[in-house]
Amino acid sequence: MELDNLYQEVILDHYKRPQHKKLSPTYDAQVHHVNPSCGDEIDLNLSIADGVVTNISWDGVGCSISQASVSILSDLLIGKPIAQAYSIFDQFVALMQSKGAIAGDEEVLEDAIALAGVSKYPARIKCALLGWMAFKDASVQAQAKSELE
Amino acid sequence: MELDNLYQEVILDHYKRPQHKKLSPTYDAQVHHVNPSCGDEIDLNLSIADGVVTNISWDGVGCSISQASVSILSDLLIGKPIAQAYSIFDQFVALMQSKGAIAGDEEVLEDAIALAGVSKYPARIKCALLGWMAFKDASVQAQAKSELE
Amino acid sequence: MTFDPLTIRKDFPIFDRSIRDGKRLVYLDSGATSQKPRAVMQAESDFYSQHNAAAHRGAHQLAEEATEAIESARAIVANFLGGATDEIVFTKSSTEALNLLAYSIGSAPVGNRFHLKAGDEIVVSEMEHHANLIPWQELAKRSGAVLKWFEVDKDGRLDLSNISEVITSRTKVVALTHQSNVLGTINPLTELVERTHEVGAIFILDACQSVPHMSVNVAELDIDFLAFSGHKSVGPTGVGVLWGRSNLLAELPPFLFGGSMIESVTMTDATWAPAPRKFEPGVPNMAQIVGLGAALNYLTAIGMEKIHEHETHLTEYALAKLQEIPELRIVGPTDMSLRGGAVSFTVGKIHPHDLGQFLDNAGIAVRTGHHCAWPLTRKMGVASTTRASFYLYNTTEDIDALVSGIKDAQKYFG
Amino acid sequence: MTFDPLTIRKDFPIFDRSIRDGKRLVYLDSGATSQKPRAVMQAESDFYSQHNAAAHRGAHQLAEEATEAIESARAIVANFLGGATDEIVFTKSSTEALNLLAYSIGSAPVGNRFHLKAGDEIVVSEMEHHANLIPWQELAKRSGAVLKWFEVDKDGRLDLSNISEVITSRTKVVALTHQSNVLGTINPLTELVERTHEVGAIFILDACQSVPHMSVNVAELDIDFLAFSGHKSVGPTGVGVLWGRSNLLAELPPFLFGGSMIESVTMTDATWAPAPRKFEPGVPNMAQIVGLGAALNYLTAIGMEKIHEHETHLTEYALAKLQEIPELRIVGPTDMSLRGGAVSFTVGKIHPHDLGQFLDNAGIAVRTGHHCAWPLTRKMGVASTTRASFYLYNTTEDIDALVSGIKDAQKYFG
Ligand SMILES: Cc1ncc(COP(=O)(O)O)c(C=O)c1O
Ligand SMILES: Cc1ncc(COP(=O)(O)O)c(C=O)c1O
Repeated sequence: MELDNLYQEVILDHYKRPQHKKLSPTYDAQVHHVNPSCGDEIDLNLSIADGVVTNISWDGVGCSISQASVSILSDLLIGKPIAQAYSIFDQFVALMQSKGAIAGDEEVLEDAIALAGVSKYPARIKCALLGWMAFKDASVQAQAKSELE
Repeated sequence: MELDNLYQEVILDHYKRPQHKKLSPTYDAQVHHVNPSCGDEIDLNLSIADGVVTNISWDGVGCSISQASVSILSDLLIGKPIAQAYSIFDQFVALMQSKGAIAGDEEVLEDAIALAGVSKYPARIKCALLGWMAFKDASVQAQAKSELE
Repeated sequence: MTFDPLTIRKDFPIFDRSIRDGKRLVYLDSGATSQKPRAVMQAESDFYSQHNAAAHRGAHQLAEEATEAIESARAIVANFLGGATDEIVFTKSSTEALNLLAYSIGSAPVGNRFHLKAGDEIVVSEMEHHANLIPWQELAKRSGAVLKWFEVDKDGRLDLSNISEVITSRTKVVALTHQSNVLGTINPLTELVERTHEVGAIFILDACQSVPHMSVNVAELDIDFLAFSGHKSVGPTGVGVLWGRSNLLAELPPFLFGGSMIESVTMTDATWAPAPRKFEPGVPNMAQIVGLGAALNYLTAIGMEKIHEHETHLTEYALAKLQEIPELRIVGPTDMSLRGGAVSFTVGKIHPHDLGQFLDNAGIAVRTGHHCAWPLTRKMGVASTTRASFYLYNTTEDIDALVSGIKDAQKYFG
Repeated sequence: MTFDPLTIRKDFPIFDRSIRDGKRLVYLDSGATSQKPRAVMQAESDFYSQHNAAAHRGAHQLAEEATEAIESARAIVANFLGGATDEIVFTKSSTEALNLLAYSIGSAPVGNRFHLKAGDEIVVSEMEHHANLIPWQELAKRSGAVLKWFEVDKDGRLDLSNISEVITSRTKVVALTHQSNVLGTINPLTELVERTHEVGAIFILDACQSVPHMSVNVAELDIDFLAFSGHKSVGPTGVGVLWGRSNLLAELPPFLFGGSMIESVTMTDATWAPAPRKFEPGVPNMAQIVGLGAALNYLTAIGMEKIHEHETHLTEYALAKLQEIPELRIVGPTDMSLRGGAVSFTVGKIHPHDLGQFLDNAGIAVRTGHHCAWPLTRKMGVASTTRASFYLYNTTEDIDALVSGIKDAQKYFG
């Protein structure tokens, strides 16, 4: 079924068993993002230490795409230096906006490559990006905070 | 030429030699009416005595139809009892709004019958009615005033 | 003439196309926008290719014909609603019509019957579409008026038990939807309108979801203003209607300013033409107005009673079939009294977005989300719902397709 | 490709019809509204019959396609003007676009860069169309700001000799027309824009009469906002464009409130989506937006430079021929520098209405009256004028027909 391109096994797995879906009590930045067209919401806590993403945790309501995407993101970015996380972020966003024109680098994106099919469904791109935008926002805040300290 | 139905001899005559086009110094009511779509304007002075239209005089700028129409109106209504003037008014308005469906009663409308062709040109009906609406307005004011006295 | 949705469907060219590689289009999203019959497209292109010119401006034949075309459409709309021709104001949408009212009321000076002062009250309900909520929120903020609202009960009905505390002697405006675009609830207007008039306020009806689907007569309803959109009534996009009682339109200040709405203009001042012209500055959305006339003529020829009957039948069928599905919860009334053809629901833990996507893959178009009535979905205890909405071209087969689509989705995401 | 108006005319179905019993249509009223090529009608009906659904709402295929259709049109418009896609706001008309600016500026709170306080100044000119005059009059009245204006000299040019007294440190907004719809005058913008920015004000361009006729680039002009209408640009009725610098659109408060322009909504409050969405509540005028995209593509394929050249040629020809007619007085510039294709005139004592009617009888469509610029006609010392306005489908034969029509009218009414 064509739809299987969108709902890859990996996505449904993450959706049914989301990773890091429990807000940690400590964090360097906490953000709340909303998708106004559907009402989906996410809270995301981020910790950064010595330029490395040390923890991501989240909670929220949303469709399988948005839930799986943030679950995959958490798995993927925890432990990465922030610069590398940004580079992954950029590649993921480019993949989403590609309308299916690029395949994405599995070496870099790992499980997130499973979201490639989303790029052919314009209305769902925002779902896949919800958690990523929250992460980006949180990382900016966390870094600004650490500079102040 | 089809246009001759609109611009009857009588109309062009009244346009070139307008009757009563000089505001009388005395009057029972004075009104100023405007056609906002073209900017045409008319001032009209009206005198009524013992229920009879004793004088109509006017000044203004406008197209041949509006100028001829008020000139014809003045000729026609001066000397008429106000009730008869209203009946002529009603017949004239009906003729204008008839889209050419009725011919009008020449016994009643006299020269004003020449304006029958206007009813086929919707954009010009307001031109033909400008002076008539001014008259109606003035007559209401004049009667209100005489009741007060 | 018997009513046959399959024959009707032939008038709508979009049903000749297929969805997602060859699937039949099952269009259950008419609550968002309706499809258009050939007659409407034809009326628009006839206007452009035969009569196009700036209406109400210029004395040439095309301008005369363009004027005649939009003014006959105005008469058609007036007739359709049971109002007078001069009471019909064309806008771009009902959103604009409702904003027009809020802005114009907000600019009414002291002495004008619409003037609002701090402490005056504006009444809406929890089931309003954002278009009939936010303009009033903003007006309240600008004027110092207080926004009050009727609550919605768990069945999706307005709670009118406290009507005399909600609508009080301080109430100036009551603005309510006729039919909820989410729940399908049709609001009982008689008591509401009576109470509104009793306290000297005006009653504004958001008829977006009723005018396309049933016979609505402004005189019988005894309301003061009404708004609806062309695009939900088999008409073109880009045209809406504001109907208002003529004495009220006469007193209401204008909203948009520009050409053709004036009586006289100097560099510092302007005076206004009588309504409806006062509210229609600029070259009008002429082709859309003409298309709306054709749309309402199309609906009238079929018969609003028959359309309503058909939708009632579909809704009854849908409610029965849907409720047989395990875990499916209807959000809105499940009985048919005062109930229109918009049916919202949730299906277990399947997110509406996923369900909608799955149905789309089967050729079935539904809407998902908060349906521009966010406070309502929140109140109903859901983040979002899936909505199926019906119109004259839908059939029970469409609903069967929906039902089996939902069951397949349950397997897929289960 | 060589430019041939007769070939172009074949794209416009209306020229196949005749006027007043068999006469050829000589359409000289494009300043009021332009005719539409087949490609525009086709784009609209293709949208309705293939892709119609509520854009930006719902995840089904039709909704995706509808979204794609209007967003590509947005990119076409952005490209046409030299702006960014997110800087294009679709409205129903330029009248709405200009009113949007006046209302949104008027609602800017203290601290917002658009905030107006009593004593601030708004600058227009005597040659403004009512749509770019009355909204500012009203804003001045609401806010206590002072309305000032540039005067027009006897040749129909803006008098800029006192520019530094008109635009001062108190000026917040300068709103001017690019080309006068009555006089044909094109205003020299460089100095005006520089002075406006020097004092920290914003510059708004009413480009209704320029965008359809010549290449207009917002970046080169260095302006802040621009408005134009689709229907004057061979596009559909019911669609207009507001372009604004993205940083300004971001700060400007919204105007119409409703669905799809929000970020979050509760019963008492709402927050806004980013521009352009913030300014586009409700189901958009989708078919008209798509049609406008097709219209601008049509113009671009022909080439705006070529269109402008052609009109310049026609205007030069018309000015020469018209001035040979005894008693004919051109109202507006008679030289070709900074001069567009709208030519107003009076003919002795013949009232424009009569002249227009006479010409109409010969199949020639012109406009008569004050052309929604009443203060200007008054200033030029006339009650009304007759206006001929040219576009890509006009020829020198059209002008010859006009000239001989005027001469015949002189005999008829003489
Ligand atoms: C210079 C100018 N500004 C504004 C307008 C208003 O345009 P619209 O009627 O399309 O809103 C016009 C056209 O009538 C115009 O010529
Ligand atoms: C109840 C209700 N009110 C208002 C609107 C707004 O209509 P439009 O988007 O056509 O302006 C809608 C449709 O979305 C609606 O369903």
